[in-house]
Amino acid sequence: MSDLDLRQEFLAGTAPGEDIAVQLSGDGQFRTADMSLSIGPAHPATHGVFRIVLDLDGERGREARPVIGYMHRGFEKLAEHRDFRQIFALVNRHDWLSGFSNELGTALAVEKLMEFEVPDRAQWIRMLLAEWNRVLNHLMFIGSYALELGAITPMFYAFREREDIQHLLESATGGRLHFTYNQVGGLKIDLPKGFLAESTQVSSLVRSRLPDYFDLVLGNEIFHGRTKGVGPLPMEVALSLGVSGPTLQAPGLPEDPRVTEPYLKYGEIDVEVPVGENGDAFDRFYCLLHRIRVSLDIIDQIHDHIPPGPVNSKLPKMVKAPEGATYVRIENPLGQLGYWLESDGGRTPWRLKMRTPSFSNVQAIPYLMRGQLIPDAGSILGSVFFVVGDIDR
Amino acid sequence: MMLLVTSGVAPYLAQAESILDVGDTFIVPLLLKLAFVLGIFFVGPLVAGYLEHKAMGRMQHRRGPVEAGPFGTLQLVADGIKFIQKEDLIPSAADKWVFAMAPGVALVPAMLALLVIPFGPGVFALDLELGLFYVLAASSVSVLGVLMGGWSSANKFSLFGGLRAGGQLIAYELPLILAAIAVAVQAGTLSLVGIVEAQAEFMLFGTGINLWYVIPQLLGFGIFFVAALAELSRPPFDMPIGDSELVFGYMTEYSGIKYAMYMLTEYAGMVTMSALMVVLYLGGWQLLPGVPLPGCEAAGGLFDCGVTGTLLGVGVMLGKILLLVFVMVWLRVAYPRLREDQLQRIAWLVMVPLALLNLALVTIAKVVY
Amino acid sequence: MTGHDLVFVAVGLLTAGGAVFTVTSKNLMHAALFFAVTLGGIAGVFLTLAADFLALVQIVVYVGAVAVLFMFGLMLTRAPIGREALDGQNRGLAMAVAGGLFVVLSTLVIGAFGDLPTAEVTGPRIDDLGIAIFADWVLPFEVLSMLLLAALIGAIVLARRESGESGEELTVTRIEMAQDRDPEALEREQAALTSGSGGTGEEHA
Amino acid sequence: MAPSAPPGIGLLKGLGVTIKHLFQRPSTLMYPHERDVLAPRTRGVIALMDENCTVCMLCSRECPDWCIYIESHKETVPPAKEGGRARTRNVLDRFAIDFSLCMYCGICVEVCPFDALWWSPEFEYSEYEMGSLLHEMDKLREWADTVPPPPPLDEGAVLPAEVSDALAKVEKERELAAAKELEAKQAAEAPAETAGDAPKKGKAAEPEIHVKAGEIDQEAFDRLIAEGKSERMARSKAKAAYVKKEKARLLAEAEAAGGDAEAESPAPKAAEVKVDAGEIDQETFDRLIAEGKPERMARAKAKAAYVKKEKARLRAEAESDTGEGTGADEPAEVPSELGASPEAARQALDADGAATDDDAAPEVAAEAATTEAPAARKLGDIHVEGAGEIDQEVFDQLVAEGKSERIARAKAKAAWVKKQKQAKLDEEGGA
Repeated sequence: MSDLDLRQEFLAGTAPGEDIAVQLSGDGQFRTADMSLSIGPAHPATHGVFRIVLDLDGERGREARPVIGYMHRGFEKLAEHRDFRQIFALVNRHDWLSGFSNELGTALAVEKLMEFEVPDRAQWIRMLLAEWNRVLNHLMFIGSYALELGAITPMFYAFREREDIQHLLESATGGRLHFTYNQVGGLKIDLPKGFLAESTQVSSLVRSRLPDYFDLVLGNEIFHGRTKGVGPLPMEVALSLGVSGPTLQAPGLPEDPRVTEPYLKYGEIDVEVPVGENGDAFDRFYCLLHRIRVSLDIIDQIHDHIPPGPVNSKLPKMVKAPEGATYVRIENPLGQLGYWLESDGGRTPWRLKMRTPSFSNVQAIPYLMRGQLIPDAGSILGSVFFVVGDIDR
Repeated sequence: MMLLVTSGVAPYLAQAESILDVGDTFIVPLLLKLAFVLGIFFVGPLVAGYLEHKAMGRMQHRRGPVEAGPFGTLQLVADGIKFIQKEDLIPSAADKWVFAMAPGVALVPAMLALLVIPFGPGVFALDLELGLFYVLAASSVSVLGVLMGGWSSANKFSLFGGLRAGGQLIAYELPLILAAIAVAVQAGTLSLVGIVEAQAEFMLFGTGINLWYVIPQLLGFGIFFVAALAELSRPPFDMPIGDSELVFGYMTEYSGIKYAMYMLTEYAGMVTMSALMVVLYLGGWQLLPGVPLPGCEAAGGLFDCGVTGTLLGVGVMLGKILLLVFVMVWLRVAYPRLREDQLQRIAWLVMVPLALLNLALVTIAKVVY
Repeated sequence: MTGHDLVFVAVGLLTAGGAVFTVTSKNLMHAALFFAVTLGGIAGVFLTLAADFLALVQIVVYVGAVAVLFMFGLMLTRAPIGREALDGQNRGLAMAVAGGLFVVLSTLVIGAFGDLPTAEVTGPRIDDLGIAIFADWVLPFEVLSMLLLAALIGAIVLARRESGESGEELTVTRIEMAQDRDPEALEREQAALTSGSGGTGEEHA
Repeated sequence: MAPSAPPGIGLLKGLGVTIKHLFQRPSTLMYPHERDVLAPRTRGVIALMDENCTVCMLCSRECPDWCIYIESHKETVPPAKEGGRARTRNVLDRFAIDFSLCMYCGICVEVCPFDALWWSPEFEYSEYEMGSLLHEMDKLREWADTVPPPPPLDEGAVLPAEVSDALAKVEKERELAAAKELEAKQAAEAPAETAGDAPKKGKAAEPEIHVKAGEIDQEAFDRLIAEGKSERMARSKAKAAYVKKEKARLLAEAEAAGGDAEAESPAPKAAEVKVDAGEIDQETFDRLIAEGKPERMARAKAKAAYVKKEKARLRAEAESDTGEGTGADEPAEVPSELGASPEAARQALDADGAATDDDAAPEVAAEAATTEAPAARKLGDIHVEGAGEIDQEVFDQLVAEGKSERIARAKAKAAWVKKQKQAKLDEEGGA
């Protein structure tokens, strides 16, 4: 795939203007002048303040260097100065598309450290809302990825579905993006009356509209042309870079903490893990789209399982985690989210290290983008699925 | 334009059958024709733009413009006023003259192309003997404006946009012309009015069934349509603009009225190309193949139609144009963007050979029958 | 002088002006644009001589394709954007050639047609043109097309060969490229080369 | 992977999907012309009920971005009795929330121990200047008029302790009332001797009397001002005086009406006092607009006024046709006013929570009624011990159907629990 590469041997003895021998490599295509193109920090393809510097030869990029940090807000440090109630309002903001899952990870970490037993009902409801959050997030990426490839319509359809789901979640949590519904020991308040009925209804509605995405995007030949074979990520590279989520499932590894290390009540229900074959952009999108379907399946299962009972337990006036450290990993919509929580017994975390999926996924970009065309760069950039806030924290 | 009218084209004015030739003075029909062409030029894109807004909105499960004017019909007028008010930015590193002239260079040929297109029985400014060739020539000059804009903006994204536009236009000019030539061969004339007449008279071989050229030249129509999309940089061939890759391609640095001129060029191009396709393949202003318009039964069913027939003819023509514009919008809604190299591959490996094949088939058929 | 003559003179001046600016312009891109103006002017000249078809061909082929190709090429290479001095340092020679050509051509034209009376211009019809090309002049036409085809293929072959085959050794003049590369990367590249790991193609695949 | 279709089919399908939508109704909400009904829990704006605030500063301290400003001073309250000790109490001077800093986490609302802070779904308070987003006490108080009652909880939910306590109390009183009614009936069978009835009735009526707390007793207010008290002080006292007076008046009325034992319920069944919250009281609205209030505020107030009026009307209707025996079954208060005590508001959680939820009004109303009735127990209320067991039958069947073992076990477990519950319920029903 690479260009003809003219490599010069820089011998100490030669000066500019002197004749030297060079070796040619590559496939013998035309050679044009180099150019360094800075995509971002404010560019439509980067959805967020993310910058990528491409060294170009014609329209072909020779090397890509992601530049991150334009959105660093110091969440990890901030969390050290907020108590265990307040950090929930922080963590649901680093990946603003997966607020509930982030809260869930934090809650699980604190509860694990405190050895707290969470009521069953709370666990099931957490699962339900986490899956809804996953659907929300994936719908967003379906729309934005299609937009990156120039298809404007899926975005509008995705937002229509998102609106329904956000309405549903708002009725329970009061929030549309930043739910702040979890708390240590359970949930803030129980679901409102009629939530489950509405949830069933929305689930069947979204399910009935899924074929539109399959027909409009996944089955489209132009889409195939733009994504198949573009930016393939071999399994071993994927594993060594630490990518996760759809990006890791695309090469064919059914890795998903919901199945491999079930937390909450995921062990009691059926979770399917969609996998791809080649690990290219098409497979990543394929996995993403099918994860919506799987999430809807999970939601339907959860509806039959939610037991009656309390959703939170009595907490001390000041929540203090005992001295120690713990690590919790869960499957966030974009991949594995890990929280390393260390406490010195005080009312705030001593250290909250976030292992965010977006940060790890972005590591694959220089590898994937080497030798790609500019349009493919967009295709790849969109297909590794990241949220800039989740990279920079 | 002055050039054309005052010099070599003047002789054709006398023989033209346009109803715009009122009186025997020279200046009145000239002004009338200018007004007609300018009217089409400014109103056509507005209608096309409104259709795009609305159709796109409804296909995306939303409403499109609703506030400006009844049903949002004045949205584009409001946009135009906004563009005029906006600051006209010129980047400091830009080549100012080229930068300023580029939208005009793109705009004028698009306007000139409308001169020869017949919009109804006798409703045209000029019936050039070389009408078809003239439209293609005029539309091919537009790309100069795009290249100038892309280069002079001193912006890498603009440069890429210009480059892509240039490559795309060169690649698709060939299939476009080859497909059009096949029509000219079948009709035996390059005059657009003549082609419409030829379609009215074309019978399926050996039978008495009148057909438009879209049936015998379905392949050519497909090639022409795709090539026209590419030439206009309409999705799925909008790589020169490619907003998710190149910000806005060659238009990135443009703002205000100059940007509006580029947009006007695009929509005028849509109208022109659709009109050309209607004339070449879809029987012009005829309602149905073999059925003359009411009022036009006399005089071969194409001219001397009286007021009703003429208006009806214009309506049919505009309806067909809007239908084609709608299809362009539809494609924009439904499809993602292709990649530049894929587009070139399609152009050189699929479109050009197919267009040549089409031309060969048509020529053989023409010679045989 | 008729109006027709006036138009002819105006178009001629436009063409000549475009040509002058093409050679005197300090900016490569401007030169290309003036060249396009010149070509368009020539189309205008054809038009005033009632050779519509030729004029349109001139526009399609030269303005729409050749000039665009020129600019396309300039953009692909490092054509400087903005003011940058451009000097081929061949002015004397170029002027001599151009001047000589002008003198020879004008002498020839005036000598051959100078004494003809001015007549109403009536260009040929396209039918006549078609018949002329495909009946009387079909052989030269075919020979020309073969020539053009050969040139086309030749250009492709040349362009391909110039960049060489993979693994080939070429002798080129070293140019300073180090300012935008850090020395470590160079060392790494050199190490990769000397270790014989081949081109970048394998890494990317 | 997706089965490979013949080329071109994907393109046609894309066209089909888009053209299908062309003929559907757009899903757009024409925002300024139409408004969405937001969920009652929506975190739109924070409302303050300043009469509940005790200046404990919890909200201010817990706020992660410190956007709540509270100022107060201490006042000495003279001893209640002669020779008692004078006490000090905090008086709120300023309570402001800077919504340009607020991140809408809701911690302040959550931590407030006296229910002074509430979430309101109103969201249209954007401003041209950042400084105008600082809402002072009066503005925050105005938002309080827009706070909807909290929605009822899901069937399976365990009610919060204070709510379930209150419900238990209600149930107890209900039993007591039933017993008394029985007694009264027995007494009525005996030769008439009604002298003992009046005090009983009065006592029963006491918790039902509910007064709108927002008003003040003008007379008392003027008097206090004349005595040189601060205005705030005077207002709060006047308020208290008003409440006392009103209660006394209502009590007297109730007693006056007290010949008929069954007319003893000024508060009709909660479900009946259900008003469509979407409407506004045009009169109030016009008046407020004329007073120069912003439209939004006027609308919110007019809405509240409408709800108030409607409730009053419905209640009056209910009172007028108390021929039927609704007498003893609903002693629950109807917290129609937002200035009501927190207990009342909490009870509203279950009692008439859906009152303003016009979407689900009919069925929710019915359900609210059933929640109230102690006899109608549902599966959700029953607790079953030993959830670890499974329904072997279901399990075998599912395994036979080819389900994975894990799924089968989970489903069988659920089936077992459901069965047990049904059995218990039947048992209770039989007993």
